[in-house]
Amino acid sequence: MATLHLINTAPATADALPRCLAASTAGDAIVLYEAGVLGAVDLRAESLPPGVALFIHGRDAHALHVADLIDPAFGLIDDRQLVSLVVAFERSVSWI
Amino acid sequence: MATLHLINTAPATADALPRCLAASTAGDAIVLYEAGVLGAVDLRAESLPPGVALFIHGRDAHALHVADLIDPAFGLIDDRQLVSLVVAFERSVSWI
Amino acid sequence: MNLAVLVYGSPASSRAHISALGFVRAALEGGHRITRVFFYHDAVTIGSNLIVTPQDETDVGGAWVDVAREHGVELCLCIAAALRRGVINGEEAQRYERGAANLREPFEIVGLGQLAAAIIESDRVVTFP
Amino acid sequence: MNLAVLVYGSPASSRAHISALGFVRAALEGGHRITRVFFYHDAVTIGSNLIVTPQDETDVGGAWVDVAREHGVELCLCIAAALRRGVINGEEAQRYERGAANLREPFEIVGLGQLAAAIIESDRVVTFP
Amino acid sequence: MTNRKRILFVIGRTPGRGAINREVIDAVLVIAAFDQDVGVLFTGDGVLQLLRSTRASEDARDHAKALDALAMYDVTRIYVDAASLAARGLTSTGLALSPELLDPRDVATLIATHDAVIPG
Amino acid sequence: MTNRKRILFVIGRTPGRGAINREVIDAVLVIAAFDQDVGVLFTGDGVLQLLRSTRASEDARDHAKALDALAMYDVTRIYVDAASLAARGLTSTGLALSPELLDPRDVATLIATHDAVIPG
Repeated sequence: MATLHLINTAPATADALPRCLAASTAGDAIVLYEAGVLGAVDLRAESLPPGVALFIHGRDAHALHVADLIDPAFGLIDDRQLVSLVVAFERSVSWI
Repeated sequence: MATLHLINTAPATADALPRCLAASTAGDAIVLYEAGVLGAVDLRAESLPPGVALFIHGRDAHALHVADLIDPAFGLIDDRQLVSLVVAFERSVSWI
Repeated sequence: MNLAVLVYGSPASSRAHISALGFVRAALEGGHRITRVFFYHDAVTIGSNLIVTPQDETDVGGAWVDVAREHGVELCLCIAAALRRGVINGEEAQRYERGAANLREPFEIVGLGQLAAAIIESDRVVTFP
Repeated sequence: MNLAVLVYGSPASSRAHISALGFVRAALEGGHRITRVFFYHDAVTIGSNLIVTPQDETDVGGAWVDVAREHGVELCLCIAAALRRGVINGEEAQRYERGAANLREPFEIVGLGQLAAAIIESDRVVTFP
Repeated sequence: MTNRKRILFVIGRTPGRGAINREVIDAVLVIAAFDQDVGVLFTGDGVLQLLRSTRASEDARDHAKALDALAMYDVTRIYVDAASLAARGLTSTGLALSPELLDPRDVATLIATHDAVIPG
Repeated sequence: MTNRKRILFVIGRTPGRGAINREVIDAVLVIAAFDQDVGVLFTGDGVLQLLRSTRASEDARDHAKALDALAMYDVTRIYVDAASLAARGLTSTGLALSPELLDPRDVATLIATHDAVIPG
């Protein structure tokens, strides 16, 4: 049943992250990429819904210079790992 | 010195309105148009900075079906009136 | 009054052109002067003559052409933005060895210097992002 | 696994194509199957052969062409979206009486039915908005 | 076609943005025409696509017609995110397409019961 | 040219969005080349364009170079909206271009002392 949620927009320019968090359930995972990585700056692992994992695309976190501002509890992933996640979860949802 | 502020983005997809409100001073005016009209739904005249006027493009308020949800204290304007405002104020700022 | 108008938004996925057209028409009818409209960023794609608009939708490029013909407004696409997005006139097509040009007349491709001049010479600048 | 990839964003004002290219390359290297990439909305403008990319910038369309040539991936532009944005092949140029076509091969213009078929037949769908 | 999937469109954009919203509805209709089990969820600013008014612009009326075509293609599973409505000061009264009102938990369940999800 | 104006660019977009940020900087440079008195205010997600890191992507390094060209064209009035920095959990330490930090009242004054304002 588990879903992979993808977010590519910054918190200031979309309400995708709060809507996605509200619609995530235990076993789901969230990937922040492109400007979506900015959503991780204000986020702590404790504020995620229970049982929901969050990953951040390392390329984009570095491109936006925010890799050092992110809770180290969140894993940085690359495209190979993104592919693995897409395959591992039953469906992916891109929130716009 | 007075400035006309223009906003065409919805509150859920931009933080233009709060930044614009913070940077407005007495004598300025704000025009909400396109999806920017959605910012008026939650706004009351009392919550504007003192001496700042707010106008809403009637065409877009009707296109987005929110004309009835807006504080009647805010004036609905058309393109002719928008031109008058642009001419009347010393400069216009489009917030993105 | 002398107005400079800048348009940034994509014609197919924003309302920037609709809003700008309404403003420009009202300004001209109100007796103001708009010498040129500048299209920048994704807005430059409006200047392609290969756009095919479905019959039940507005030909936004055609609306600009009408404004230009009726009021003598110049429709200026900034060159770097236009080339990046595949809008090209005969001269540039030759320079970059493309088999065809697709600029819809009277849209024209100009340098950023024209934008600078318009901003400097105008009484007011209005941008439709 | 059989993946369907959809790209929505503008090549010039979003990172959608960069993100999608990285994903598609990694998926193919990982042994997954991507038969087609679908470009919809503003993403279809990537298929124009009139784009001139400045020398210090990446030719994103060329990167897609490389992926297509190396891995046999079909690059599909949805027809209604492409026509609205001025990307047209020879056949459509003739039908709509345009003086030129500007489709960059091997990009191809297809109907929405192909998108439907790809979604239905795939194990996973990933969209880059 | 024996391959019948449950496909959910999640529509999150404001109306009146040009051709892009029309293109999303076209995609819904085509996939429905392939005899798939299609649902449509309106969320975020997308909920505004369900508002109607008597003083609608021509643009808005065209979009309303496109949405009304959903029923003709048997796309009758229409949902709206209640939290997005509430956040915009809206109620479900008088919404077009008579959507089913979902709270966030329902949205999670809705997503989890589809094979593929397409944003729009 | 005797017609010297005060022109303010207000840059509000995230970096790394493709050519569009480069195009904004190009416009700043050209107007500066016309001997105008040009200022640049970074606000909203635009403040992120001023971040630097040693592990920057090629893209990000190119953009940094474009920004550095501002000084070569004598565009030295660079401002950043302090509230936008704070809202993103950022401080002004180590920002590129050594911008002047403005609170909202200063932003209002800055805008009011320019002849034209161009978004970017």
